[in-house]
Amino acid sequence: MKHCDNFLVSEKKFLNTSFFKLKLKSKKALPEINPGQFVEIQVNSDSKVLLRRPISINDVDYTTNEVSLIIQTVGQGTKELAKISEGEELSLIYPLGNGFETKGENPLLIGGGVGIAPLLYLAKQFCAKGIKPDVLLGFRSKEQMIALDEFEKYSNLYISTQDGSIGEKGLVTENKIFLASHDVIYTCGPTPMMKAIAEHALKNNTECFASLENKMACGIGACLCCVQNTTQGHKCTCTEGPVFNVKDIIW
Amino acid sequence: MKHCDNFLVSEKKFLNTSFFKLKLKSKKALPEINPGQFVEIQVNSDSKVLLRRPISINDVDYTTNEVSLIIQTVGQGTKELAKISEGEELSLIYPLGNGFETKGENPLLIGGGVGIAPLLYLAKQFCAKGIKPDVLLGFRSKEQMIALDEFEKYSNLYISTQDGSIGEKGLVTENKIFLASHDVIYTCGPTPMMKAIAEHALKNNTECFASLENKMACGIGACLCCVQNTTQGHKCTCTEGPVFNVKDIIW
Amino acid sequence: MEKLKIQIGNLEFQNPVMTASGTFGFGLEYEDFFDVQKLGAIIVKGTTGEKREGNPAPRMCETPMGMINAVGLQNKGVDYFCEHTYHEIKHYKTNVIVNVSGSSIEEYVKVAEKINELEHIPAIELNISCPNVKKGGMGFGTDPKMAFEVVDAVRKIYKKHLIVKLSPNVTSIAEIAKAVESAGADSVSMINTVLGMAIDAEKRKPLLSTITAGLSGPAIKPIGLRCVYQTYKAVKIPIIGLGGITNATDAIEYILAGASAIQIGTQNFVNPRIGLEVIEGMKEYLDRHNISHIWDIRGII
Amino acid sequence: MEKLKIQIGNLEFQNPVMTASGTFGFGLEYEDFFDVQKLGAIIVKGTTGEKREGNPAPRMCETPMGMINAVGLQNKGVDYFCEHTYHEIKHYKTNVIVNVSGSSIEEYVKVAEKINELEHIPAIELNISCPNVKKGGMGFGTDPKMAFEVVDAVRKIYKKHLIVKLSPNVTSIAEIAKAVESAGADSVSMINTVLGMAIDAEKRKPLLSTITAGLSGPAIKPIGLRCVYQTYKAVKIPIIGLGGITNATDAIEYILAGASAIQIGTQNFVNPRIGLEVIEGMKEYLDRHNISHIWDIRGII
Repeated sequence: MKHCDNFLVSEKKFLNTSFFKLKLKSKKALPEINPGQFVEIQVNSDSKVLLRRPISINDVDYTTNEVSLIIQTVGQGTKELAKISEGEELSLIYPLGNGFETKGENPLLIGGGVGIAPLLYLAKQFCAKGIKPDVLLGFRSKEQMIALDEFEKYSNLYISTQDGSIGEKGLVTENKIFLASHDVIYTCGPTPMMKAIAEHALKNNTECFASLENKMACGIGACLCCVQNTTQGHKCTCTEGPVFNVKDIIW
Repeated sequence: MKHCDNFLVSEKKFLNTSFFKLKLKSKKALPEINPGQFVEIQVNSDSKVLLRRPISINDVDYTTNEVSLIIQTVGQGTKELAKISEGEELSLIYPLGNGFETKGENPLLIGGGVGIAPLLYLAKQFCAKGIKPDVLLGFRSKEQMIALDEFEKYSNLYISTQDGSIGEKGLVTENKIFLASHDVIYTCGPTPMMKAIAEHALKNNTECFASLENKMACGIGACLCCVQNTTQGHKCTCTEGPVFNVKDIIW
Repeated sequence: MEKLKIQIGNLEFQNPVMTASGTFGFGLEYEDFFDVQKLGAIIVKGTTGEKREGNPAPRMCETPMGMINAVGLQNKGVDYFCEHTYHEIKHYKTNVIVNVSGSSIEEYVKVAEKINELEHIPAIELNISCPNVKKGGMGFGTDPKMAFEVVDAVRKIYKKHLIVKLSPNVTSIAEIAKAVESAGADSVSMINTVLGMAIDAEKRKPLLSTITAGLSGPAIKPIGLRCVYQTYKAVKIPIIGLGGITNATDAIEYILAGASAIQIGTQNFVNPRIGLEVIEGMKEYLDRHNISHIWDIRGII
Repeated sequence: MEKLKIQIGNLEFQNPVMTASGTFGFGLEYEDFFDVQKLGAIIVKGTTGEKREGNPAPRMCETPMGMINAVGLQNKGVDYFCEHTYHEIKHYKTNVIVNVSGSSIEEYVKVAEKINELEHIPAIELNISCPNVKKGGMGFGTDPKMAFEVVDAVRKIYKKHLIVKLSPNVTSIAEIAKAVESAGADSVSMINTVLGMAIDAEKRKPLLSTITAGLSGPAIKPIGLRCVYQTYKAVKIPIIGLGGITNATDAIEYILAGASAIQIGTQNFVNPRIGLEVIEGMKEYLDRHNISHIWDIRGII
């Protein structure tokens, strides 16, 4: 069951120069939300930005009925979202998409840039099953990184930066933990990163799931704008994704 | 010389349920501004409201380089302006239009609704010339009125309300001061009010100047959108007005 | 809600609010948000003779107060619709109308014939104005002679209410409307999307795989209103107006311009409950203005 | 600024940024805001054979990210222009181009002949696409034959650079462009405003005295880009692109779509210094992308 409700902005925090975090509080009990699901968030009814923005869910707190989002300011829509104040309201359609399953005994979660957001909630779900997952996060540099206390709590955390300013220097696909053995890989991040991970996984016969991004209008499978080409034809990223088994993806 | 500059919102105050006042501070010395002139104010660059809004100047303080505006929230543009906070900036094109001259020894200034705004600065200019003018302001009711301390300081103030909740009951054209003798009448307000005043003035051979409103795009005489029909043909309200001698106006 | 009840040709509508093809799926996608049977009609996704994969990604981009889409009639084909989807939606207690698309007169006819057999589909909307397919589509809707031919052919075999959806990308939409009226259309709907284009200046690439595609949303409302106004003066058949409707006020504007009913398109993506809100808002407008029926203000501009 | 210097036909421009007719007065109105001589060209207000009062008020309303105007060619006539206004602006050290309008071929010819005599006016923009006059105007611009005739007649007597301004309110703007090219136009500018309409639902009245009128602003940028793109593939003469340009990025998009130069219209009302900002922004774009001349990216989409 999907919902369309107003949420209260209960917390807003800038994480670095381009990332900010919103905690949004529902007025009613949250439905069950899977890791990897997303919300469609309406920017502002006065704005010249027409459509909602799909944002993946970073964390869920059922006790306070809050969802957390990590948003990167990239375009007009997210720039305007960054101007919202605590106490204001935002309209959300949620929860959307299939989300990640928590398969595997020895999983590796790999995030890049703002794609790290859904992996926190996924790591937490693994922990709830008694599995502390390996998490590998990639950033361009230390300045692009955000505070990772939460990730440290729920995972064995590894970092790669392109300039080596923190963690291992290089791409995530060069990190030693990437080269170690895992039974399932979960990834969310820039397409070139996910594509490289997918190739590696396919070669090694490791199951691998990638959360894809796409320009979206409705978020609920009505408009057919956000299709991903797959071995089974065009699939809606919003309803048949955003999480795809990489063996089905035609990049 | 017209200018296009950013002003700082130094004060914002709601005057009643639909009127609010903005004090806007220039970063440089204000040019000479005539009473009855106006500014073209840009709502917000994120907004779907495209054009600037023409707002008449309520007061000018050359010592602090501030102009005051009284704005009524009527449409999308003014509704968004009402959301601005002190400390934010607004882009203004100013000063625009011809404005009022301060002719007459025994003038009467008549305002209705938000049309009272430019009359404060006009009254002050008369006072500077040693003439304390009669000012007659019309409102629908006491609730529609705003605090008038400033007007009381710079004029002999008379009030009409349609329901009689304050001042004389009835239209401004029924107020006793309207029926008294004056050598020049200045008016700004709803068209039916100004039209009735103009007819009275023409009949009594009293000089009368009305400040007209019109949908405007540029505010500087380029687009020819805001024309008023006159005995000399179409005239731009923005550059050949907003103040017209009522004998020229074809209502 | 007697004030909103209308009849177009032989077809009754509990209210004049429909959802536009391609923006509301098959209705099913919106069931979580409101009782879609409260709509005057649901116009389901464009259906063609065979399954189509549609255009490659990217298919969508935003423009100032608008969006451009290049979906290109992705659908599972008329047989799949008749055998599967139809059975999921035939119970709806409102008009379910199928948008019929094609690349040739034969394809339009074939699809219309099959839909004609479906008991619970009381009307089709013949889409002769889709800008996003290479063959046919908008071609039929931009030439009065071709428009006549395709409508004439479908009219011969389609026995129920025949709506023809027209393109604004023409010198005179009223001419096209007259042609389809004379070919036997029961009503026209307008406007389909406006042909537009968007470019990523930084990457120096088009933002859509088809380069040019269909612009919709509030940006085009002035164009839709103008088309309805021009057509209302030219034809006798009813007009269903659409293009940039975001609220009941916009819907009333279309009625004032001459529309007998309206469709909501892009706004379904922004506010999934908009259909219901427009119905309620139109009712409130009529009450407030003491108007006894929505058609009392139709075309009075 | 060699990167921005261009030549269209026999005419040199220090940069490809012009201000659109009817949005920049005679240049004089903007002198307080910047040195208007820095523009590539100033296209002054539409001029007709005789003085015109234009349409009654209301002449303007806003729409989502757009505006509709119904000015209707208010101007003092060509003789007044030649005797008075010309002398106020002839000193400008940039191209001053006169927009020539009319209701008959004879009127276009008469105005063009008189402007031809003015030493400091190196070009005219023949406006066969004004939607706001009852006779002529857009009529000439929506039929290839009529478009050919009027351009052909003007071409015979007008010896300098002849730009023809085209309407987007046609089935194929490329067809019209081909017609005016074959009639001897040196270049085309597009798009003029899109025919639109706006209604006050509460008052149940049109918002403009002419009911339908010309839509401009960011809302129509996708339409303008599409028209330029289609025309670039159809004609050899240069295209001057306009429609919804609000910044240098928009201007670059028009160049990528195939425009050789651009005009800024409605945005002059929002930001009186926009012309200068677009020039600077285009320069910055070329520097940042290491492009040695603006035309290196023309039409590469």
